[in-house]
Amino acid sequence: MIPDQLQHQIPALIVLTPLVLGLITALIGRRGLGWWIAMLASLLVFAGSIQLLIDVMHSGTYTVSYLMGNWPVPYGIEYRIDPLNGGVLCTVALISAAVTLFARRSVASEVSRDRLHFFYAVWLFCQTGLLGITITGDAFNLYVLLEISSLATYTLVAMGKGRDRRALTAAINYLVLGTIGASFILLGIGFLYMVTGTLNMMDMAERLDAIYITWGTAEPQYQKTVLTGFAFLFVGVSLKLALFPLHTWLPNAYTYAPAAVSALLAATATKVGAYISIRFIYTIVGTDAAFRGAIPTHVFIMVSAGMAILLGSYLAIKQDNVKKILAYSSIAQIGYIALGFALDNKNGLTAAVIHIFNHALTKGGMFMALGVVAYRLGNTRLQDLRGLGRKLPVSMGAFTAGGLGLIGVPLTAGFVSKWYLVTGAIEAGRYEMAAIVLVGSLLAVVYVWRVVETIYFGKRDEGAPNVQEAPITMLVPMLLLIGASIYFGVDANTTSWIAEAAAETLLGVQP
Amino acid sequence: MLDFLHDHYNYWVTIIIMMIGFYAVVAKSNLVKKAIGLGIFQTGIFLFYISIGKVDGGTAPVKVMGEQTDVVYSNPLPHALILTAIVVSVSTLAVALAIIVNIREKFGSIDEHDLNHLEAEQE
Amino acid sequence: MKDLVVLRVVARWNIPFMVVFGLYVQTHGELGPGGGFQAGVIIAAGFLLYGMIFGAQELRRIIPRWVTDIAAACGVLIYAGVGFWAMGNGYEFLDHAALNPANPGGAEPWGMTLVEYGVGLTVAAVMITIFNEITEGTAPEDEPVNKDYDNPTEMDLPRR
Amino acid sequence: MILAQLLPDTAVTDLPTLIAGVILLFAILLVLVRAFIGPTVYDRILAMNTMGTKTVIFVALLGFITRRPEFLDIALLYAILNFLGTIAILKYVKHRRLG
Repeated sequence: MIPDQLQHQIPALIVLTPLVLGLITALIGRRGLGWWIAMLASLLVFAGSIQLLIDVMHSGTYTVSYLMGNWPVPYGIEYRIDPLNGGVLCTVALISAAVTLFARRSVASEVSRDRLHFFYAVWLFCQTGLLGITITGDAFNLYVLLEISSLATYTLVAMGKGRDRRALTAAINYLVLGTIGASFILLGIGFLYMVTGTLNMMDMAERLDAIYITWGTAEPQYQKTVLTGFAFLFVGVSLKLALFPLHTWLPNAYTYAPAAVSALLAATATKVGAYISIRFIYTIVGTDAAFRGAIPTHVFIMVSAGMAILLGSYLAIKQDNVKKILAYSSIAQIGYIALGFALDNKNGLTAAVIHIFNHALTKGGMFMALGVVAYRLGNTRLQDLRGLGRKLPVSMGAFTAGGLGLIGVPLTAGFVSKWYLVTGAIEAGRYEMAAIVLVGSLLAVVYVWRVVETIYFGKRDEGAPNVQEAPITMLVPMLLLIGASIYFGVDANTTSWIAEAAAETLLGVQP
Repeated sequence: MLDFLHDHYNYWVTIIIMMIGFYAVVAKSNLVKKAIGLGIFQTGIFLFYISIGKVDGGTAPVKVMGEQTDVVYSNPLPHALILTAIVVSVSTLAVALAIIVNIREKFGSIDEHDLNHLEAEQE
Repeated sequence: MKDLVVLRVVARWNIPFMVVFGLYVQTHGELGPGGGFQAGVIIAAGFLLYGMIFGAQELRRIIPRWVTDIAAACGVLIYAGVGFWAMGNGYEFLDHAALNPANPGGAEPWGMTLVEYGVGLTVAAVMITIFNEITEGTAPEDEPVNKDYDNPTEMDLPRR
Repeated sequence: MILAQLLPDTAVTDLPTLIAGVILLFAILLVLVRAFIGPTVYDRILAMNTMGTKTVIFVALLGFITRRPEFLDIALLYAILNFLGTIAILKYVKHRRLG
């Protein structure tokens, strides 16, 4: 179908396509072509990433490697894809394509016309960064791409200034915290580079293993430099991931960003952060040093994740802006992902990987539904949503279906991930964590019900503006994502196959 | 003790510069000063990278002219990495300043306390 | 500031040397300290000096905005173009051996040189763009804020 | 001491240059004090400009001691940037704009 030559180049093309097309968008300027180019880039990348994931899953070793400039492995930049990568890559590409389709009408109503080409250029750079982070096998390259995506994200969040000026303060808050996080990551990579003398992730992992062995006598001792570097890395990534005590930038950034940007960020940015932590903990530093070394990191993560689930859900209940409810709910969902990879067993990791995908679908779809509300009403306050269920049946139906996914009702994708998570927690003997997951689901019922009740049983105010269902280009991607989240809840074979393969490769079990 | 301080002086310099920057980020309420603090914070990390690239007795990693073959060079890789990181840092500063200019236009202030009040009023 | 004779003459005499020094760093990059990035900054420094002394309007007259915009994008496209050229010929992205398959080792400097020219072009253009962005919107010429050098105003004194 | 650490095995025989380096560092220190205590903006600008000049000489000297003539390029570059920076700050202080 695809010529071999082209197929070989896919890993590089996935990152280069949005980068070069983004530049061209910025160069062409004010012709209204921006959205078309962005859409083209997203579709190409989506097709490429699906092809790549198929390649990975059908190759015997579960890896595809691409050498930039044909430099041999420890010296050059290597793009390396395994099931974990491939899964996250497909998630990012799918969400990007869907949200780009959604963005056309939504962004046109929120961003001034003469800045549109600039918006789509930055939009493509953001995708470049996110895709690059997931695909690269080089630690420093990861930092650079992380900063590209972060800088693009700050700009995109600040573009919400047309509707609400608080977008600007949210963006600067995010910028300060995000830059500190990225600097910590840079410092952590510096420490690991100092110990190992390499930047290639696999090479780094091997050399760190060798260091552990020579260092360990009777009982393995871990070099302080490695542990310091890991501590910096972990704190930095947690800032990007918005793990509980470091989540303060998230609610405002999601709330005041343009609707399409909220959908993209909620569905991809923090997920990529989760991917980075899994990669650093499991592949590079290794669970022996990270969890069973001098610092029991998994206990910290579990405490943070538990707090995130409980407090995130609790704060979500108290909000009056629906976008903020979803933002706090995102914090809770990140708690589930973090809990999954802190459990350090196969079911827990599978839960984390599968929840990255499932939650991206669900949250992306729900933020799009809110985008429809913002497109028609101009804001997303809870009292303005009263009785919208009859006015916007499709979007509100999609919102409700997504809300069921957040709760984890059977036959939705959320149920699959929570099933794995609870199984993993019980397997690891962490009954209190399993209990917290269940309590979190109950709290989710409360905040979802609060919105659903307002939508369907609230009375529309007298003299409230008459609203119609959104245009088709906004409905299709929303229904696509919500439909997918239900499909993968009913038939979880594909996702769990990939997620289990990812977990097995990470834990070093031979497939 | 003195030896400990002296042997790790690059770490001390890094830590001191980073903490000066971090102090500015945390304690100053003026957003431009926060942005400058971020710059100082990152500069500390750049110095750390440069210092780990130093090889004992190594000279600058530019090829020495002539027939000498036993020249020891410092490790140029951290320098190249930091060149990239400096570009990133400059871009961050540019984005931060652009956002701050916009904040000044929309709110009429770049002081964090004022901004908090203005936001609370808007609620 | 163009009424100040010393500055004007110094600038007239210095700017050509700055640009030539930039070109020297660019072309000499593989043998000495330097490369596209540094060269771009030095060349842009020459233009920035011109802009500061003769006014940003004057700088925009000799280098209009569209020139820097296109130059910045072209630089990146040169960089990417070298990579895509290799890809089109069946090599990996940025594998400079594609430039001269008969002698891969000899092609490496060629590839690096091309890439560095792209980097230099982009950096110079972006520096000038930043200067334009900063100075845009200010009045073409207005009175100096402080004319009395011997009696510094309150603004010149250190603030607490 | 710092110089001796920078140049562990290079020719410490040229003692005069080492002394020149130490004197330069001392001069930079003095200028730095002026930059801190101030009192007017012009004092600080002059101090920073002088410090830049000293740095140019110091880099050139370092190249001389370590037998690396390439350092002269860096000194030249720093001289250009120092000149440009001083002009920019002066113009901004006097006119409150750069263009």
